[in-house]
Amino acid sequence: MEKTPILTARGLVKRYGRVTALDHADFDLYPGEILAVIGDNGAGKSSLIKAISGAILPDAGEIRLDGKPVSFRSPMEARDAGIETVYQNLALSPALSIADNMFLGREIRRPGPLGSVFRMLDRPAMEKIAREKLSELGLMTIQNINQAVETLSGGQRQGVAVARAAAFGSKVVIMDEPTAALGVKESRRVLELILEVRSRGLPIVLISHNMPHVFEVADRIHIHRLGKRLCIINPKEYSMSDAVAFMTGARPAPEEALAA
Amino acid sequence: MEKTPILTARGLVKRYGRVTALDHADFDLYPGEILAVIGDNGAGKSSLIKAISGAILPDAGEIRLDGKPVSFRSPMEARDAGIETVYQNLALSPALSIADNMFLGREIRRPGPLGSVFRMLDRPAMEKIAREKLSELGLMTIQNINQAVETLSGGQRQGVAVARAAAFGSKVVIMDEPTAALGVKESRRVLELILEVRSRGLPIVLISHNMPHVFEVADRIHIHRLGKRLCIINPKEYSMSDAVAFMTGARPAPEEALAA
Amino acid sequence: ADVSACLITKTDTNPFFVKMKEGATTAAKELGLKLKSYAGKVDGDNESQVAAVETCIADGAKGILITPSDTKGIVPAVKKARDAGLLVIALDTPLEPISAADMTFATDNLLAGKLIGQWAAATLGDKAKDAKIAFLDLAPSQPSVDVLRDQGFMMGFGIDTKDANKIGDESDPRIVGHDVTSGNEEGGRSAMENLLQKDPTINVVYTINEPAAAGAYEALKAVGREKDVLVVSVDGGCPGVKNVVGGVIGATSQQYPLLMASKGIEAIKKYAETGAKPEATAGKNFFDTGVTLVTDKPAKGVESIDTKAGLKKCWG
Amino acid sequence: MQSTNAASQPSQEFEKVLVDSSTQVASFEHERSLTERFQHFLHSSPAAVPLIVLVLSLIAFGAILGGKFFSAFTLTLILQQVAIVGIVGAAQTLVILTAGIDLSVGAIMVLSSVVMGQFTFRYGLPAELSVLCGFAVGAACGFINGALIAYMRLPPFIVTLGMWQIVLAANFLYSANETIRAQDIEATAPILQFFGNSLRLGGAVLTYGVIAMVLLVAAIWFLLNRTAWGRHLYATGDDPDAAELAGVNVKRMLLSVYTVSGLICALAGWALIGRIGSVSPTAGQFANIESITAVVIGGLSLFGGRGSILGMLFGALIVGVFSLGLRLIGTDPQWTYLLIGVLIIGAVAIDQWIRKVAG
Amino acid sequence: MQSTNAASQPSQEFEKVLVDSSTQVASFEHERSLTERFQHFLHSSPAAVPLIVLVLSLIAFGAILGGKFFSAFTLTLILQQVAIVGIVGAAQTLVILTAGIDLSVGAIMVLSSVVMGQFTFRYGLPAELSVLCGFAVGAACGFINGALIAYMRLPPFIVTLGMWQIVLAANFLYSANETIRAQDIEATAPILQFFGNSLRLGGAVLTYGVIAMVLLVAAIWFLLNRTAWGRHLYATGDDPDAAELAGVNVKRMLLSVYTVSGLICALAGWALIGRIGSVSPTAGQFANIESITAVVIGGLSLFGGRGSILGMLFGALIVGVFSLGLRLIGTDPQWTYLLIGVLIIGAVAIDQWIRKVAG
Ligand SMILES: Nc1ncnc2c1ncn2[C@@H]1O[C@H](COP(=O)(O)OP(=O)(O)OP(=O)(O)O)[C@@H](O)[C@H]1O
Ligand SMILES: Nc1ncnc2c1ncn2[C@@H]1O[C@H](COP(=O)(O)OP(=O)(O)OP(=O)(O)O)[C@@H](O)[C@H]1O
Ligand SMILES: OC[C@H]1O[C@](O)(CO)[C@@H](O)[C@@H]1O
Ligand SMILES: [Mg+2]
Ligand SMILES: [Mg+2]
Repeated sequence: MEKTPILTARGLVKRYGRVTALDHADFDLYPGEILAVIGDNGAGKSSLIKAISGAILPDAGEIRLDGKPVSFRSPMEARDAGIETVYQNLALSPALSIADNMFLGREIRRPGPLGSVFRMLDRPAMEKIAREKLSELGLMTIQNINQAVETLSGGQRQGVAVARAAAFGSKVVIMDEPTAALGVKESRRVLELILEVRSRGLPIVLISHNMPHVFEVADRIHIHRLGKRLCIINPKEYSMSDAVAFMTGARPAPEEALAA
Repeated sequence: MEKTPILTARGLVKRYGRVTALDHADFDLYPGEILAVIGDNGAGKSSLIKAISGAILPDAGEIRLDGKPVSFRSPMEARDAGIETVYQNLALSPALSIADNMFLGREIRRPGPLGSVFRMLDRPAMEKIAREKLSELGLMTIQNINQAVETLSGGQRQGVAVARAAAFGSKVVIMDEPTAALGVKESRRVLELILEVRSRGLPIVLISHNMPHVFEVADRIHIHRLGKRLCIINPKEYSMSDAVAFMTGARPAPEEALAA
Repeated sequence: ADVSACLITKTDTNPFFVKMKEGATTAAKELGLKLKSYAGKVDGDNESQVAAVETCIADGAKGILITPSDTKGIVPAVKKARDAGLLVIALDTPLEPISAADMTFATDNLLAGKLIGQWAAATLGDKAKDAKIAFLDLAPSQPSVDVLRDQGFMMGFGIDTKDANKIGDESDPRIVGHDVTSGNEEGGRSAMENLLQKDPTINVVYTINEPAAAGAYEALKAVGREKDVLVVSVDGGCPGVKNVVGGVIGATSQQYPLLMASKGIEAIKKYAETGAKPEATAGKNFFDTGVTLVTDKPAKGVESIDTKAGLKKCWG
Repeated sequence: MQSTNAASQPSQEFEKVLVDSSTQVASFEHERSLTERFQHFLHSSPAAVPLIVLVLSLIAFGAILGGKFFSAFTLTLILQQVAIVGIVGAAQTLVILTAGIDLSVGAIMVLSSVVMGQFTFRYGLPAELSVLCGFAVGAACGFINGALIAYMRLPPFIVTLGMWQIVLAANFLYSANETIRAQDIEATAPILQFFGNSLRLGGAVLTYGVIAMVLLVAAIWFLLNRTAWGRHLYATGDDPDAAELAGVNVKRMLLSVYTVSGLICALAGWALIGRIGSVSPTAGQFANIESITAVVIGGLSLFGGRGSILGMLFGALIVGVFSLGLRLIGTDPQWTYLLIGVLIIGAVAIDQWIRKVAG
Repeated sequence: MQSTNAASQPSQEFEKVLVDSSTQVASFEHERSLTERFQHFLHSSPAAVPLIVLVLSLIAFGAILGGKFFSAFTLTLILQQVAIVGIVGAAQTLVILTAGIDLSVGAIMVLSSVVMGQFTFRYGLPAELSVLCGFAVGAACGFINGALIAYMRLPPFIVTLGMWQIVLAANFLYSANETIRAQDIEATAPILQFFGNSLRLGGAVLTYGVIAMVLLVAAIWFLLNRTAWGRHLYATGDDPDAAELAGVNVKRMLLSVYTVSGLICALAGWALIGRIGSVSPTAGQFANIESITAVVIGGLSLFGGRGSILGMLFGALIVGVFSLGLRLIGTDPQWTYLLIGVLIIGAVAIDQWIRKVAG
């Protein structure tokens, strides 16, 4: 943990009408780690990662990527900076194909004037890469890369979203409750995907309510409470009961974790 | 288990275009029990309870309530027969108040001609009962019964939906993944509510992907696989690993459970 | 006190009514009247005209000049105005019944139709007996101008009109068909195309007004028939007369909207001062503002002026 | 909710600590500015904005035009001019509250009035019976709309677009484009002009049509806010799937709303005869647009489930005040249309602004 | 996906059995009937239904009318009559694919044509420059629509309803309702009538307007299906929130779509001059309804994201075939309207039927 963080946030504030979703929240992510973010419903976890990934514009606060202040005005900008996100609601376009979805917003154009003048897409190239990426991540149960996403099962969709993030994330991959609606088997697959991504050296932010999963894969756990980061704990030093107690306010957070 | 079941289904079939969601599925619920229904994503669990609760019309099959064949053409009819359901997507009307939502479809009218001729609602009566029902179930963190449901947190909404089902269900209460999107604390509250309802003598059907919870509260476990009931197991006789193995097809279901 | 008057036209988009408004404005200025103008949204929009009449009553106007869109439908509103002591004069298009207004200042629309009918028959000569005629009318509700001009044309041409109050009940085989145009270019073109499909040998085209004629001409041109078809119309607006010069229209019955407007304004002033109402032209039940056939190919037995004279008297 | 006495022994160790968990919730009010409080007030009373705009425009035109505008006669004239739109707007309101739209209101209105007239004059039926037939025709058209939308799940925009064309064409074909003259109606079947009668109180002229509009809006307000039908209607518009699962018979609801809409349009058709005196198949061409405009300016959401019928009434009156006021000033009518266009966009822009902060 | 080599040691006992779990999926095809296979074909080719209807109606009218209908001349006449609607329909298609609607297309078209004419004749600008100005005005109107919809998040229906009224009124106010004569245009500024020129091949008459329509539809087809812009447009219409999060700049997308729609309307305005010869501020009153009708009959979903621009073209042609065919048979024009109404409802009903089983 003596490395410098790759992504940090300080004092993020976000208000929705009368609700304060983020109340001076801080955040740190280190290279190559899996950082779990846990907290009660409505604690502001999704708001936090939306602010980091450009999906919402915080009212105040600062975000730094590789030490440089950044201010993303759209998810596009965050993506261009190497931050890929799997949102709680997936963010796939149901009527488009798997390949189209994977390349949405980063399409490959034909070489030569067909591409530069007529801006024509290079379909074969995109399909080829999409197929490679999916099989790299072991998602080969999907036969037809041109199938519309709406024809896939929930688990398969989740797989496509995760594969997209894993394939294109060059700095950070963020996943917001990727297993919430999934069954035992499907959840397991997503966990394996997460480990797979980390093994390729990418740091991951994982939001989850599933304590056993969090404690299984996380290197550090960020506990969010009432709109701000309460503390950071090491899953090897604290038990699940500790984490839940801190997160729900049943017990105060330990001093040393607060300082983390 | 020598009692006669209160609710049974035999040979239910439901097709969606090219997908067969229910493939001759059977189902039995006994008085006073908590029956858990588990299965992979897409196994047909939601379709099963939708068929039972009148939300979809099965293509084939028979449903009996208290031994008499029934055929619900709408959730209303099932409700009138005493079956209350908490759907996976909650089924609350965001812009209506908590009281309005609780009484949707079973409004109380004013006594006398104001009610019978002008069909005027008895607001005070409905509010009074709603408040009673919520506090009976320990949901008193909600201050204002006239608050619009859209202003509640996810956990609170879940609470309202469960309270509605518990308050009005006279025969059966069905809950489809009531804790999927909930945090540790909120999930716990819902589980307590479920036990509370059973303690009042009502049988409950609980669909969940959370094995520890299922094994904690269920009296019997219905394992659904590939559109039909695979087997029924007693959580005291089988382990979670067994259940998961059967449900995912990792191991064949035991003979005696099949016959159940 | 100020005397104020209202002008309510069918639309404020047909150049005919645009000119009428200009004429009324000038006359009102000269005579020291205050004038407010209203119009329907489209030809046939009765409700806007009703609302306008009511506004004039509320506004304390002394009189109303109106070109009714729905000649029967507007009558009760007009009655309200007259009951409130306003002088109501119909311009251009008579009410049904015509007596519902205090007076009508209009072209003799039946005569306007007759003139172009006679001219067309005379120009064709012997060929008139096997002519193929297209009628481009105004609106499905058959307002009075529409009926008068259409049936007038038939009378002039020598077609049995059957019921002269009704378009479309005739059985003369020379009639290819009727279609409606809303009195504008687009309607004229589509109607002409449709009738040409029914019978591509059409050689006479009657049109309700000059915008419709201009549209019809485009359709004829598109099929290369513009040279060998006789197009007749009503209006005599400057663009229309120029179209006669250019051979687009063979002959047109010229009307005088500026006269209608100025006479109307004068009548309101007089009524405000003396309470006297205007008189009808001798022998008619309305005040005839005159109609003249304009053509460069005069036909025997039909009185006409040439386009040079026509251009001097044209409006717009 | 406290831990209950029921047998609750969490099997997972980490859940045991929950008994001590805090009950604080993650939403805390921050200081609210005056603007925000105002926005919140406007948000919680959906008819307030159009009412304010209405009052302001009355004041503005009164200041410009003086007594000519602020007379009982002129103010009641506005009501008369708005009556038909107000009645049709009530039908449109119901439909829009279900997240639908009814483009056939104008056509149904006209066809109903033509049926009332033609049945009396062509077939010699007693006028009272013809009026009933007109209502039946209106209800039937609405019923067909409703059936297609509710049971065949076709989009309302398309169904009513098609119905509009069909009904209008049927109207022209059936009526042979004939207008029935006011004098004839007065002589033979005065009941057709019933809504043209009026109460006079000093300079004020309240036609029965105006009274009908006010009573209709009041009745619908009651239905929407004080009966189960109204609650179900809002729920249907809000989220039809949720409403269905929660026990609302959404299909029957939609069917009833479109049928009632057809009935109200027939009422409008009858009132229309009273207003223009005659029965004209070409009348009512703008009733669609005008009713939708009233609804939109009245602050109702086209997405359904939100807004008040009073808003619609105020919206219609705003348009009426502007139209008459500008006419009295003598502006070119096109300026009125332009201004109404601006009003429409302005109304939703304000609405959006209110929602933004009021949450 | 197989269990990977990454450090995956489930902490929960029961997850360890998953390695052996079956990979069968819970959806099994049942025997598919012929109807279902046909439905599936129709479902996967969205322009097929309107194409079939078009061909059937051509055959039907050909059988009834014979050579009078089946001549090169008549068939190309249909194209001419449909050209303007087809061009405006292309604009409408783009907007509807984003789940919007553009009620201002007709007004923008007319204003653009008036600007092209008036700038030439009133201010004496070279006609080429006036045409450019016309395009600029069209694009500006579209841009304002787009800005209000994308950045202020106002509903498209309302924004374009307001814009319609504003633009139309501005058009009348600006043009002073003057029509510019065809002959004057021919003499001074023939380029304004450019699209009225035609290629003749035997009896067939292809105006440049027709050719423009066909090329425009082809170009947009290419844009929609072969470029990122097109994919983003579909994604935006499908689910704007998802598209935004997935990296589509939805706001810029909407802005560009409405601006392009305005540009296309200006092209339609130019083509309109070619068609009616003159510049008339009253033209194009039905362009809204007609373009929406073409889109709907063409099988595009009003909810956005689904359908093909070819469908719109077939939809427009179907209406053209029916209109002319029925006129040739000699039916009252009202019957045409009635039939088109039935077609509209029929089109979506078929669409619904296809979706029902094809899934
Ligand atoms: N778009 C929005 N509009 C209004 N309020 C919002 C919006 N998004 C979030 N909120 C509110 O902000 C607070 C924090 O929400 P957020 O979604 O960040 O919580 P979370 O920690 O992700 O919860 P969960 O575990 O349920 O996903 C909540 O009270 C929520 O209601
Ligand atoms: N309305 C629908 N239209 C088409 N297919 C449907 C529909 N509802 C369900 N299905 C399909 O039917 C199958 C069974 O779905 P169902 O929702 O019953 O599964 P489930 O067991 O509840 O899954 P989960 O655990 O993910 O909720 C799935 O393949 C699903 O895609
Ligand atoms: O639209 C019909 C109207 O058109 C005119 O001929 C003017 O062009 C009027 O005399 C007539 O009332
Ligand atoms: Mg969240
Ligand atoms: Mg389910």
